[in-house]
Amino acid sequence: WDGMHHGLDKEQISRYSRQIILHSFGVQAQARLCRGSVLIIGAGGLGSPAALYLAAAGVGRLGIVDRDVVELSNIHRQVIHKEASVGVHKALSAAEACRALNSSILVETYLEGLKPDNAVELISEYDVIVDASDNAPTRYLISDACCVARRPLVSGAAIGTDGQLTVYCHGEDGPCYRCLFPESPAAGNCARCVDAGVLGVVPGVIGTLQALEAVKLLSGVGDTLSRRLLAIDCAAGRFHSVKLRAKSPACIACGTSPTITAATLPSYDYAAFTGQAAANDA
Amino acid sequence: WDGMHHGLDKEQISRYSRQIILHSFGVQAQARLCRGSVLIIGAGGLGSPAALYLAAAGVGRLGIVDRDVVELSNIHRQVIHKEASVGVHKALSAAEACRALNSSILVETYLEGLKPDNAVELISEYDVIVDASDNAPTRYLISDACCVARRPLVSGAAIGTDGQLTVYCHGEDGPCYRCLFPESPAAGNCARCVDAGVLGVVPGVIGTLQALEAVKLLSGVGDTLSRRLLAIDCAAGRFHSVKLRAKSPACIACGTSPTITAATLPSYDYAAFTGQAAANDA
Amino acid sequence: MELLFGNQKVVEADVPQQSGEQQLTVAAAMAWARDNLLTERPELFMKGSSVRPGVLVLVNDTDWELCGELEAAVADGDRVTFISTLHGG
Amino acid sequence: MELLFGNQKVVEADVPQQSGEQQLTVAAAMAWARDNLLTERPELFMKGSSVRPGVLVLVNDTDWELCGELEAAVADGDRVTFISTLHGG
Ligand SMILES: [Zn+2]
Ligand SMILES: [Zn+2]
Repeated sequence: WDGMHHGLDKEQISRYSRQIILHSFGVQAQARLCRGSVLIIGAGGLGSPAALYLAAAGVGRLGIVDRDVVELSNIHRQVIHKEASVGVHKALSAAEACRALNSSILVETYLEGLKPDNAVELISEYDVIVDASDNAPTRYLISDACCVARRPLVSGAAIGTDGQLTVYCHGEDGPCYRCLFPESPAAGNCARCVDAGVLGVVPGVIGTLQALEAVKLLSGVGDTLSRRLLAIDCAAGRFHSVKLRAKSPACIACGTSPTITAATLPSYDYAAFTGQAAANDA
Repeated sequence: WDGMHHGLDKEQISRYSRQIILHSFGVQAQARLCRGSVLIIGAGGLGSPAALYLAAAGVGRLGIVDRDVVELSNIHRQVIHKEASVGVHKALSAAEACRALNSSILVETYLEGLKPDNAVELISEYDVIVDASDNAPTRYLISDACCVARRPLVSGAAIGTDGQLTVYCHGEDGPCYRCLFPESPAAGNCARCVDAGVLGVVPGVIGTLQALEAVKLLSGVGDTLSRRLLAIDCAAGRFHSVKLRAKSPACIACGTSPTITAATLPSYDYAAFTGQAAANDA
Repeated sequence: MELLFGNQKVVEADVPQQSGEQQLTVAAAMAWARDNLLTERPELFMKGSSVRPGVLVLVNDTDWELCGELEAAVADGDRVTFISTLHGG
Repeated sequence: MELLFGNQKVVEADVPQQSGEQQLTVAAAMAWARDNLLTERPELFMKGSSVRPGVLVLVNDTDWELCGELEAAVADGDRVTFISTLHGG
């Protein structure tokens, strides 16, 4: 029993007892969760299960970023919200659900969305970042800011019956989003759930797996998906794990001479780079 | 647009619009969900996300079976319950959350748990069965009753950082649980979450995937995991899909001359067969 | 790449060896796929002689960047996969 | 089978061919694993000469029932996996 100096109180020991008695996890890993913080960007299809499971697991401080309000057509996949929350700000609705699940954690909300001029500062305040956004400009912005702030990024995406999951900006050689995709796809190639549709449970699977990766990063237990991409075909029931390249020395965000820095990022034009305006109605 | 004769009203069309516009799903698949029913046995770690996602997806009638009350040590993985529900019956707490998500569906609760003398009748009232239980005798009972009632069974399990998922009793040649494991493991080999511990998000991943399989079975869209077992090692981030045997002609539950029938099942001694008393605190 | 291959996600194909070439490369396999498998809008798949931005090319489940990109050799039984980055959430 | 193999989940092993036998079988590989790899309580792994109830044996990700069970042939590079059925939830 490595129960010394873990800093957990009696209620925490009881609440998290099923994780604490797990040999491969234990009280020290639980204490790291309780001391840790995660920023979830997007309180939609991916952010819903990610926020619920991270709050339940006992992550000490959760930040939730969104700028939209709940609509009835969101709820088929955004299960953290309720019918009664239609019209309520998504970050507030999600935060309320997290607090109802676990009043012992701190939940902070950011109602303006992530922008180039607040991204690095906001991301620097958290240990692990979860990209639960729904559009290309925000995905590049999050990845760049994680490079600048040196924060590991759990990236998930879902559309139709397909999902993807990986960890960027982690460890010695983990790539960032730009290392993989230095050039943005043409705007016409970027399907969003609003336009193309999505089977509700698909972002549910990916968002839950994002919570898992965040737990592993914070607790130090298990192997994370750095340099591995999980691609899920939910219709076929196929799970595909692929090996990714290392970070690129030439990358303008995480390479040896980055041009995207704390000083330059706020004025980077993500809309022009991707040909799309940011939206965050995940 | 195959929108004729689907029987969905205007609010349903709006609520499920993101699934309806999805080409591979569409309005007829949504209508089959709305007309369909799923019985979820266990409102714990697996049943929590399964119930949330099936309610959100619009399954017309959900049944929730459990006989325990919510405890604080459940909530790290049983995210359908709230702190305020500690002491409340799990099936009632879960049903309330489902109704708050979707008031247009019917949610029924069964507070006595599944027993040999009510299993076949209860299971016969639903189209698809989700095994979200947590012990060997209940797992054999559910599988047997699904054989007798001829209902497809989505079976999930989780312990520690490992999870498993498959579909039993489905199609021409799909096996049942007994086809795979005709003899029950010795009681000492059967770890339960209460005893061995479980990382909370692990049943979250499996339960969400159980909802996905139930959606595929009800809607007729996609390939289900009949004759395939998905084994997940969440610590390593490994997903393993294995090919299973066909149903056995000699199986006493689903074979050509079954000895477990509607007449004999109620008096079958599951505690003696498995060497364990049933519990259902999933 | 679902749309591009007529809703079939896994396409097994015998890519003919081109005369005069020693070894089939990913580049040649891609060009062949574009000309023989694509049912619509090939510009969503390739840009010039390489793949369009936002598509990850894999040879036997490994990022082609680790195998030599366009010049990566492919042999009988090898699997070349194209994965589009997704943005939805 | 985590516990049984000293918390290592994937064990790569060179199972020696027994003299006088034509072809290594799953049965022989299992007996070898029990005698050489198990760190504790072999009775959790085997029962008699077969596997204990509740364990699924796979040869290259396929249920051994489809390959001939104990008599299934295994060759160099083949992967034999043991999966315990789980009951938790
Ligand atoms: Zn980079
Ligand atoms: Zn059977």
